[in-house]
Amino acid sequence: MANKVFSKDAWLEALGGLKEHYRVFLPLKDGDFFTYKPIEEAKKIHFDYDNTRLSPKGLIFPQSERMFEFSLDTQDPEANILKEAPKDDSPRAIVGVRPCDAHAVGLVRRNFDNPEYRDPWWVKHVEAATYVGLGCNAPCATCFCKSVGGGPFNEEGLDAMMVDLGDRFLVRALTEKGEEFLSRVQGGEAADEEVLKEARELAQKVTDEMPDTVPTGRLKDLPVMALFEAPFWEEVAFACLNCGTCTYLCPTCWCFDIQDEVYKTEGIRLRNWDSCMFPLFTLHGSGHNPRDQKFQRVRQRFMHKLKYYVDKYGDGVQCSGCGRCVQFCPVNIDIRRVCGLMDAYEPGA
Amino acid sequence: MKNLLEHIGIEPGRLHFSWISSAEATKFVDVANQVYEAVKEVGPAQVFIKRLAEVA
Amino acid sequence: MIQYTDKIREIAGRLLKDGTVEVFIGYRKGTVPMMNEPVLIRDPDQVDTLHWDVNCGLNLCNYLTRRTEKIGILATGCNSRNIVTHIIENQIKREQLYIVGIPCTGMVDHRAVKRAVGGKEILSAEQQGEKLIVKGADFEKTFEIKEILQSNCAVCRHRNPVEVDEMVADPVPEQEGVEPYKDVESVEGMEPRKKWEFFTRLISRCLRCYACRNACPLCYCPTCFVDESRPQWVGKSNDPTDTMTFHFLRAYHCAGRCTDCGACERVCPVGISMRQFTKKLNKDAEELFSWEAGLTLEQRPPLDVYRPDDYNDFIK
Amino acid sequence: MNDWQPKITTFLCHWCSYGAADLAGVSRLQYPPNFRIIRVPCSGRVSPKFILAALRHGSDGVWVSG
Repeated sequence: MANKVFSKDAWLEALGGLKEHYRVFLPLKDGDFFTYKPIEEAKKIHFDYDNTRLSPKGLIFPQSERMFEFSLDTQDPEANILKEAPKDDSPRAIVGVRPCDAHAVGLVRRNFDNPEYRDPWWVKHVEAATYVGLGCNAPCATCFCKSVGGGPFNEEGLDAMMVDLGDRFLVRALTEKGEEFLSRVQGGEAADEEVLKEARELAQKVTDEMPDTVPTGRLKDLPVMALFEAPFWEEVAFACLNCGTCTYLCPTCWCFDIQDEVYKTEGIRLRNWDSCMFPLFTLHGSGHNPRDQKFQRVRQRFMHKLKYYVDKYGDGVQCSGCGRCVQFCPVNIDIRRVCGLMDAYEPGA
Repeated sequence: MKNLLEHIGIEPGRLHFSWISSAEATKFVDVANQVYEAVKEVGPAQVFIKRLAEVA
Repeated sequence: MIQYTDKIREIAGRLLKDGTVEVFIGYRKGTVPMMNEPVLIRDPDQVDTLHWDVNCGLNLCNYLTRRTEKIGILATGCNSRNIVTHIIENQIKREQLYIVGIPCTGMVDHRAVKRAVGGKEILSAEQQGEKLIVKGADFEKTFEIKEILQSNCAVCRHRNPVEVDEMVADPVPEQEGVEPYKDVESVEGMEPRKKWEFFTRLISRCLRCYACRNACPLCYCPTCFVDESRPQWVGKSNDPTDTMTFHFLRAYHCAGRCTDCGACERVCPVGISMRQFTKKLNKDAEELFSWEAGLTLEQRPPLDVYRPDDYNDFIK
Repeated sequence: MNDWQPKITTFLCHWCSYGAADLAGVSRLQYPPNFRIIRVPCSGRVSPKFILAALRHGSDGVWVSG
């Protein structure tokens, strides 16, 4: 696989030259935080963010996405027929993705792209995307990717990886898509062994220094009902406001809700992010709500991520350790603490 | 209600309240004319109209 | 704030032990800097988890809704006014509560601090008297707390609780000469079109996560209007008109009830200043009805009663 | 632009203004035809949501009369 080294200025210039091949998205400063935007909107690009406030999942799985369009005009011969909404699936490059967010794509793939069920839009959007990662030289105190199967330089889910070497970026292709991307990038020079070694040592050092703080080892062996009935849920959930911050910022939360909207004789069917924190999420048409109480909803979120997922797919936890929910939960409900409680739980004790 | 709507940028001429007794047909016609003139003055509504969702 | 924390622990321990209350609602120290977690304790042995500092900017009154026990609760000026509003609106009984009053000099705006250190990661933030010492991997900065207050605290006129059973310390002097509605006035001076643009831009980042609604102690309806489906008043996508409808009606439902506690702004994950909506209503309530919410248990709120001299200039 | 006619959603109290409108009709008094009248049992029935819903559906004006 190809490797190239760019001076930082040359790299920014090269990204600007990709317009004819890709729609390029990258983290741009928006007020107090960074968010993924098209490169055309960039006033200044700096790859010095911790991470974006919202994960890049919104580029693949928009908060609100048109699925179908329909007409209610009785004169229209195609009235009441759902037609797939047009989508732009031209190639796009998402540059500067942190490894945790790329790792999350793999976790979500199990839901959207599996032998039983394939979500056409999610799959097409992912296929059209080239993920160019940026290794984390300085993981945050709230990061715990290493504890959940990732790492600050984890390559899983990425097509290419940038490594910040002070005044230069080393860009390494990891897949064929990444190879293609790198071949289209102008400038840069092939990396020699010395640079590669420097990058390897950096990655090793950062990874080794990062603490592995969140225990997840026992989760898969604990009986599911025991965890479900564990006594700590009320206490964990007390402070929760039942807002959707954690689920909306999370790169691995995939739940959505389908709505029809009509204006005059035109209508659309769209899907919106939904959140298990909302009472409406499980409200039945009959008026009954099986998850009526706050602690049940909080329990659902953690059990789904840390237990049901593990049991269903026999792998991982459904968390990439990005730490967004830890940082931005308005009432400081910390998934690391909850995971610790669950992992250490002794049924019957 | 009116004050907050105006605060977010709905023109003052759009929302009207009145008290009219069922015997006050002439007042009704008066106020109807005032309301009509006021709305006509501010012109067609431009904002706060929900059409099809502007989403991806 | 060590003194407050110690005193709070002492009071909570006493109340739980002698059975005055069954549960006590306070804060515990957060796992990340400048975030504390509301906590409910039942056992006098747990009082050591209680904590108080300048990062307790949520509104604990929020946690009273639909509780039936005898509750001990911490209350700053704005929190106590919300408790009064809760009592007036029959959401809780006065006899159920033992209110532990905290004279408050304001809470720290965690976004302002983060901005002031250039968006760098903050690893610790310790309060020492009037100062906040913030440390990161490669910096240390000391702030005067009064310069980094939440914007609502900076213009607060009711720092001392209005309804208490016991105070943790002597009342603090109230701020004189604050101009709480300056920003509202500047918006009032705009053309309608400009106002619309101002508010559209203000809420453009909104995710519809409803943290502002849920953090607000006034929002206790069993079913919020955004969740009603027959009829559906507002769409569920992040369409700008729907978002505006949500913010407008959320604010409007707080008319004459909002105490400007700032919890809505504090919890917003994308930093929207939704107090721009509610402050206009507070200003109107004050100017038209001489009313500030939650100051007394004796009087009904203005939208609750009819008086012949009520403001009615808008009615033809 | 001058022949543009507004649509005005109008909430009238059954006992007051709706009666007045009726009386105006019976008395052959002329008034503009731009009102889309919704009769409510009392103007207190009109929730702020109704007014917003009217605006969201594209009304150029809203008139609530008790």
